[in-house]
Amino acid sequence: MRLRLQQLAVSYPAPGGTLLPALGPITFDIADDEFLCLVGPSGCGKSTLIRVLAGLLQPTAGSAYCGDALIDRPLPDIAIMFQDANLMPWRTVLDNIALPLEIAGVAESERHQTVRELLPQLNLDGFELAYPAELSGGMAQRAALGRVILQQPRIWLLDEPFGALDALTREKLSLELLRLRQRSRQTIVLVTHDISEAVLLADRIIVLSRRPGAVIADIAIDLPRPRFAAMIYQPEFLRLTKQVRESIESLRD
Amino acid sequence: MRLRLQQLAVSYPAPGGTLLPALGPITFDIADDEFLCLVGPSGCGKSTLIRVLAGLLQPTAGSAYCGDALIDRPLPDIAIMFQDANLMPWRTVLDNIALPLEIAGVAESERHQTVRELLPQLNLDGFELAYPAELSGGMAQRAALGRVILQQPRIWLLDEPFGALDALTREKLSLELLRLRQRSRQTIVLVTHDISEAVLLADRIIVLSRRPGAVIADIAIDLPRPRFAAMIYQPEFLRLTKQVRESIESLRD
Amino acid sequence: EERILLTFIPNVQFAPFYVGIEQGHFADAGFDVSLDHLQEPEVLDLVAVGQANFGIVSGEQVILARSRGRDVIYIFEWFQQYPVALVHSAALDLSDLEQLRGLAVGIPGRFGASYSGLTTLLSSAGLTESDIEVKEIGFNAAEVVCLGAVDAAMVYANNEPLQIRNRAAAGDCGAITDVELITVASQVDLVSNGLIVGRSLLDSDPDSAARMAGALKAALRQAINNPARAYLSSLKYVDTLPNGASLVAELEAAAERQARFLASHPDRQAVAASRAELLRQLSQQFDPSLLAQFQVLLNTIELWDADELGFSDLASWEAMRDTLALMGFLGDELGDLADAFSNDYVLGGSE
Amino acid sequence: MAKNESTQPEIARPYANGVVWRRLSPLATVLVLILVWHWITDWQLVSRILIPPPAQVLQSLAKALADGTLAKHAGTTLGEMMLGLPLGVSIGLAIGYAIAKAPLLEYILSPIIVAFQSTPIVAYAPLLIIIFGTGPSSKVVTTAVIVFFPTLVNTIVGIRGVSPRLRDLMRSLNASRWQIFRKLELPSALPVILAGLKTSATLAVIGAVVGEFVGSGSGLGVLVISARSQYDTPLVYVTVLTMTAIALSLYSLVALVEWRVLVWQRRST
Amino acid sequence: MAKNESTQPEIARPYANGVVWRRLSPLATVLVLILVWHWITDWQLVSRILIPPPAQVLQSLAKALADGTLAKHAGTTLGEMMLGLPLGVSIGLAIGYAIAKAPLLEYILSPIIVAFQSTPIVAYAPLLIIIFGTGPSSKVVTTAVIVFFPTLVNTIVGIRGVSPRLRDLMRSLNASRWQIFRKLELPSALPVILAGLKTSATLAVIGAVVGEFVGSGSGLGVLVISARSQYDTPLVYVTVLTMTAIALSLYSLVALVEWRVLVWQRRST
Ligand SMILES: Nc1ncnc2c1ncn2[C@@H]1O[C@H](COP(=O)(O)OP(=O)(O)OP(=O)(O)O)[C@@H](O)[C@H]1O
Ligand SMILES: Nc1ncnc2c1ncn2[C@@H]1O[C@H](COP(=O)(O)OP(=O)(O)OP(=O)(O)O)[C@@H](O)[C@H]1O
Ligand SMILES: [Mg+2]
Ligand SMILES: [Mg+2]
Repeated sequence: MRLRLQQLAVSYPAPGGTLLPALGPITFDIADDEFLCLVGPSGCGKSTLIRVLAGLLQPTAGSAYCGDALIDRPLPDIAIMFQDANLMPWRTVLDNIALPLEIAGVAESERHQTVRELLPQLNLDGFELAYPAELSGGMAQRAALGRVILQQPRIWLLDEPFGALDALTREKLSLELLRLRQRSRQTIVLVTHDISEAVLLADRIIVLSRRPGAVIADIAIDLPRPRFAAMIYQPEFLRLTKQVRESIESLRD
Repeated sequence: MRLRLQQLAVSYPAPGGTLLPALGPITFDIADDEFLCLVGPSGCGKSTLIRVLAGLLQPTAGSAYCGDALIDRPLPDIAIMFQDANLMPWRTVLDNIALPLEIAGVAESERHQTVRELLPQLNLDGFELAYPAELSGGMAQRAALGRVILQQPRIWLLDEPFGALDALTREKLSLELLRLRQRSRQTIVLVTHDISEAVLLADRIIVLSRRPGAVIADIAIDLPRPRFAAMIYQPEFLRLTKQVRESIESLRD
Repeated sequence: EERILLTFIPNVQFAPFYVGIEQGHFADAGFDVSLDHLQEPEVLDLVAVGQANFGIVSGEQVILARSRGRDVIYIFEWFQQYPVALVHSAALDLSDLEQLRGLAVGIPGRFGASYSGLTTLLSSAGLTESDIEVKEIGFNAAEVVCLGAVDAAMVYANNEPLQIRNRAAAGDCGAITDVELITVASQVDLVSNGLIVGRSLLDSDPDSAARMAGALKAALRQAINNPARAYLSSLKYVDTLPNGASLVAELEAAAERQARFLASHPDRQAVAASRAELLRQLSQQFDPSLLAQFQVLLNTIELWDADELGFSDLASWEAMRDTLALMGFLGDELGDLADAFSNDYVLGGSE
Repeated sequence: MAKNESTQPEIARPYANGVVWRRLSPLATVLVLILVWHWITDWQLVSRILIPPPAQVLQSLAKALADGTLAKHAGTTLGEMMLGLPLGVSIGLAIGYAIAKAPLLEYILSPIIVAFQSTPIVAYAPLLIIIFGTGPSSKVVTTAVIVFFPTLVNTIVGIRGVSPRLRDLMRSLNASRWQIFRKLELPSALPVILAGLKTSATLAVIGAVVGEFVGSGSGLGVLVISARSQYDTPLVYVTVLTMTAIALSLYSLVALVEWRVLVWQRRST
Repeated sequence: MAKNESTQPEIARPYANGVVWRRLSPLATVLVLILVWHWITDWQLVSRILIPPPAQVLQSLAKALADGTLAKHAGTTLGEMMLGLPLGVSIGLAIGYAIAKAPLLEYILSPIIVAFQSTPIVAYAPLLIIIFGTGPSSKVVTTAVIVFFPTLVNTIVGIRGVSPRLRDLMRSLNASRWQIFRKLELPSALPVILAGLKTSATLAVIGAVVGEFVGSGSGLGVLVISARSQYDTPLVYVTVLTMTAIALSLYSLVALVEWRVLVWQRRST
């Protein structure tokens, strides 16, 4: 399903009764099954954009569509992974990850089974009964990733899903993501600060300007698929990386 | 002041009455004025180590010393920046950053003055009256960094201080850190997942194994100082980066 | 089922009602009576609005409530003597009420029978409230008097003095070894507790009022005449009454004896003497604490007993009205006092 | 509506616009209540003996105001509350804080604390009068006793809910105990403590009045009993409405503090 | 000590070890209290008129148990409470939840709610009896009224404190209102709501007893007045201790639920 952003803009009320323009106006489409990476300076409105697409935030101007449907509330096909892990502190890892299944009405034994099968891929086996406060930063993030994976959405909104992870785990999980996507094609919007990661994963990278974020570069990544880690040494990869880096560096003040 | 870790180990109580070995036993020294980077897989005990050094966590075995003093409670010379921003939700950005000064008894006008001078370097000007819930992920992290800077500690413990920041901001702030350190020499222990960043900043990089974290590589970074961003293209830099990456990749399972 | 609203809580002082139920006086008059206990103002209001047909309140409540638009009529005087008294240490000389001047006197609060009683006592001695030190001590007179926090206190003549006396005798009442009473009734005849009905009942079913007055009269006389039986009848209703097996057995025997004695139609004095004799006998066998409630019953009987039960006279109503006026409690609609009560219904019953 | 509210980014707006309305709405409620009351008495749904018409109560109010009765009695009760409320609340805060820090204390103290809370005053009235006399001090005690408990339990929960991460932060800053309390624990626990205060504040009136029932020469408790015993129902209503007004003022005061202090919570919802 | 506790990583330990001790400590307190009480009466520090010796109270207890008096009256009061407590608590939960969702409601309802909380029962006793009669139902009402408020205010604060981020999560999962309540709002607000319940549970006894004071034939309230009027101080003590025991049981019940439900909070401190 295509996502369309039309003259979309968000402002937040700021102290003193003024408005803080946080994003846009911004207009672009995300094609069906596209893997889009969003990069841009901290505070430029990336999370804001993700929240609008998730139907959690009403834009101040313009609108976003999923297919033909106006996104004015969370749509069932769309799943979001928040920038912070956003786990429920009173639930164990197991029950946190199983939450989407629980809400969908899946029986307890079945959802526990499903989660337990997922845990090794997340390197979380052995921690199903731990509470979020007992996890390391990266472990919490991996649990949150597990929660999205279980939703099996058509459209994934991932806000810095690998931010707290070391290079190895990051690589493992992003390749896992590609693998998942290969089995059944999905639309993915991923926010990241890691340019190589963006190039390795994306079909297309959109670079946002400083707040309020506007599109300053829209770069198609035409590397062949399937992708693998060793690609980062290929000249084409390096060229694309450089192109993205340059458009970001143009923002240097 | 030298930090010494002697056969230091930490276990956490785990569900079911068992113990979860999280770190060590680990033994090494951190020289006075050294810039040490800690890298290692997610969940290997990096944050745990930082918390022990901060005097917030009693090790289960062994001990840590700062100079000759056993670290059994927070020492005044040591400041910690947590992995999550850890801001007080009821305080504005201004008052969150000013907290260390407030606790030290600095008068309100003076501490506000000090914070306001710091805000531009953090790219947070204009947000002094915002509450943490109104900040983006990266902005919150920058506020937390500001809070440590104001403490002017002899020993800095930084747990992924730039994790949520884009490449540009990251670069700016890490160079700012180097500059600060050049004016008055300080000991810095920094946890990061970014190998280039570690090589660019550190005098020495310690690579930890999977949980429970043990030292698997201890690499001196003898690049000349002052360092600058362009160094990343120098062959010596690339060699060191590769060395660190290889020792991490040896952990691949 | 006919509700009679009583005040306070189940207590041996309501023995005539228990007797009336247990010995069929109410049933004979065609009533299946149930008892409810409420605060006095509630009893009066519920009768006034017709939620219940019968209630027991004190006469002053009738005057006060009528002065504020409640049309209730008092048809049977239950207590012939105003039950309130001033209690004080026997060591204190109060032979002349004038000597109250300057003393600290405890009352529950500036409301109710105790306050009316105090006002009457003071005015009969030519004093006013400002001549003494009034202390509002709630219903804690026994403790407060024993511990010397007041010099005297207004109490119910049938209960507290007995309790204080028993304690004093046991050496449990501070410096006080004995107490004396000055009853309000000894100074002025004030109208006391009695049966009230609403105006609408008198209009619609005057006969039932008469039957109820008659039944109560019979039950009351029975309670007066045979206190042992009355106490036994109360046991079912008042579960805090001492009910040891030997006490109950003794009272059963006494009740039988009294019934035979009554068959000879003794006069009031003879019956009173038989009560005193019974108490004397029991006192030799039982601990005072076991007998206290029986003694309360006997004390109360003294307040009930008269040649003719149930009648109140206009003078006692007028005396009460004057007291209330003195207290500044009267509302604005005070009509003819003669409308407040009626003795007509007592005549309907038989003894 | 509710959905709209939470999806709109302009979160602070409804508060800003609604302030006037919100401030007036309790008055509107009171007006509606008075109207309903008027109709009930006008149509004689309930006997006027039990519920007097508003006009009559107003008249009674005017009289009680004019002759100073109301002021005198309300003054007494207010005076008792103004000592008892802070007393009970501070003890509740102090013990609650101690219990939050040392959970064993809760177990040790619970029998005593619950006994205080669950014993009706009649039962210890004689003790109260003998120890504190018939003056205001016994009412200060009854107020403090009734007010103590809600503050206590909410303080415990509030302080226990303080983020352990922020505790670590304060410790790493070498903050003193007092600073930890003042700058972390208090602001963090405040929403919950204020909820306890709301309960305490409204119970304070009952505490003083019930204390007066035991034995007192003046106060709203005395006035209500005296009016009741004189069958002066309008005056009973005047007295009760005065109590409610006092309780409502205290409640509103706490609500105002809550509103001011919790800007951040409103802004971030 | 406190410092040690929070710096040690073995956080769960003290709880595990301390359980037995903790469970026993209220008993220890009761024992100490009885000893102190014994000494007070033994050394005649306070007149026996006011405080009877424990032995005498025990005797009175034995008698009241043997002849069934205590069981009967306690049964009545318990019955009233067991209806009034859940009734008041559920209304408090429901209205509290509604207010948390629509803050305007708090302003609209506050006069009514506070009036309920601050009006002494004597004032509305006649209405209460006219509407509910003199049977147990009027005491169910007084219990419900007194129990309602603490649950209400704590529910409001608890629900308002729910993380807006987690709300977003639940909405993005297309959770139903009921699921949001059941899986997010309730567990998140539970610590605060349970604190409200602690207050409510211990007030429930007072609510029933005070209702009995208005007019009743049986119940602990009647028993305590009856004992008072017969100057049977030991029986007064027996009755009051029974009330305290009931309140303490309810309090402990809530505390137990709290303890079970808040494992996560203990583990992460
Ligand atoms: N709830 C809010 N209320 C007010 N302002 C907000 C709110 N959320 C975000 N903002 C502001 O909007 C701007 C964009 O925030 P956003 O979180 O979208 O940035 P971002 O691109 O995700 O940044 P980062 O990379 O640091 O996470 C920031 O200036 C932030 O202060
Ligand atoms: N409070 C706690 N209670 C129990 N276990 C804990 C606690 N904190 C951390 N752990 C466990 O200790 C191990 C190390 O955690 P730590 O946070 O030190 O990892 P880390 O190296 O910082 O990882 P990351 O890079 O993901 O932040 C993890 O397995 C974690 O589950
Ligand atoms: Mg973001
Ligand atoms: Mg960590």
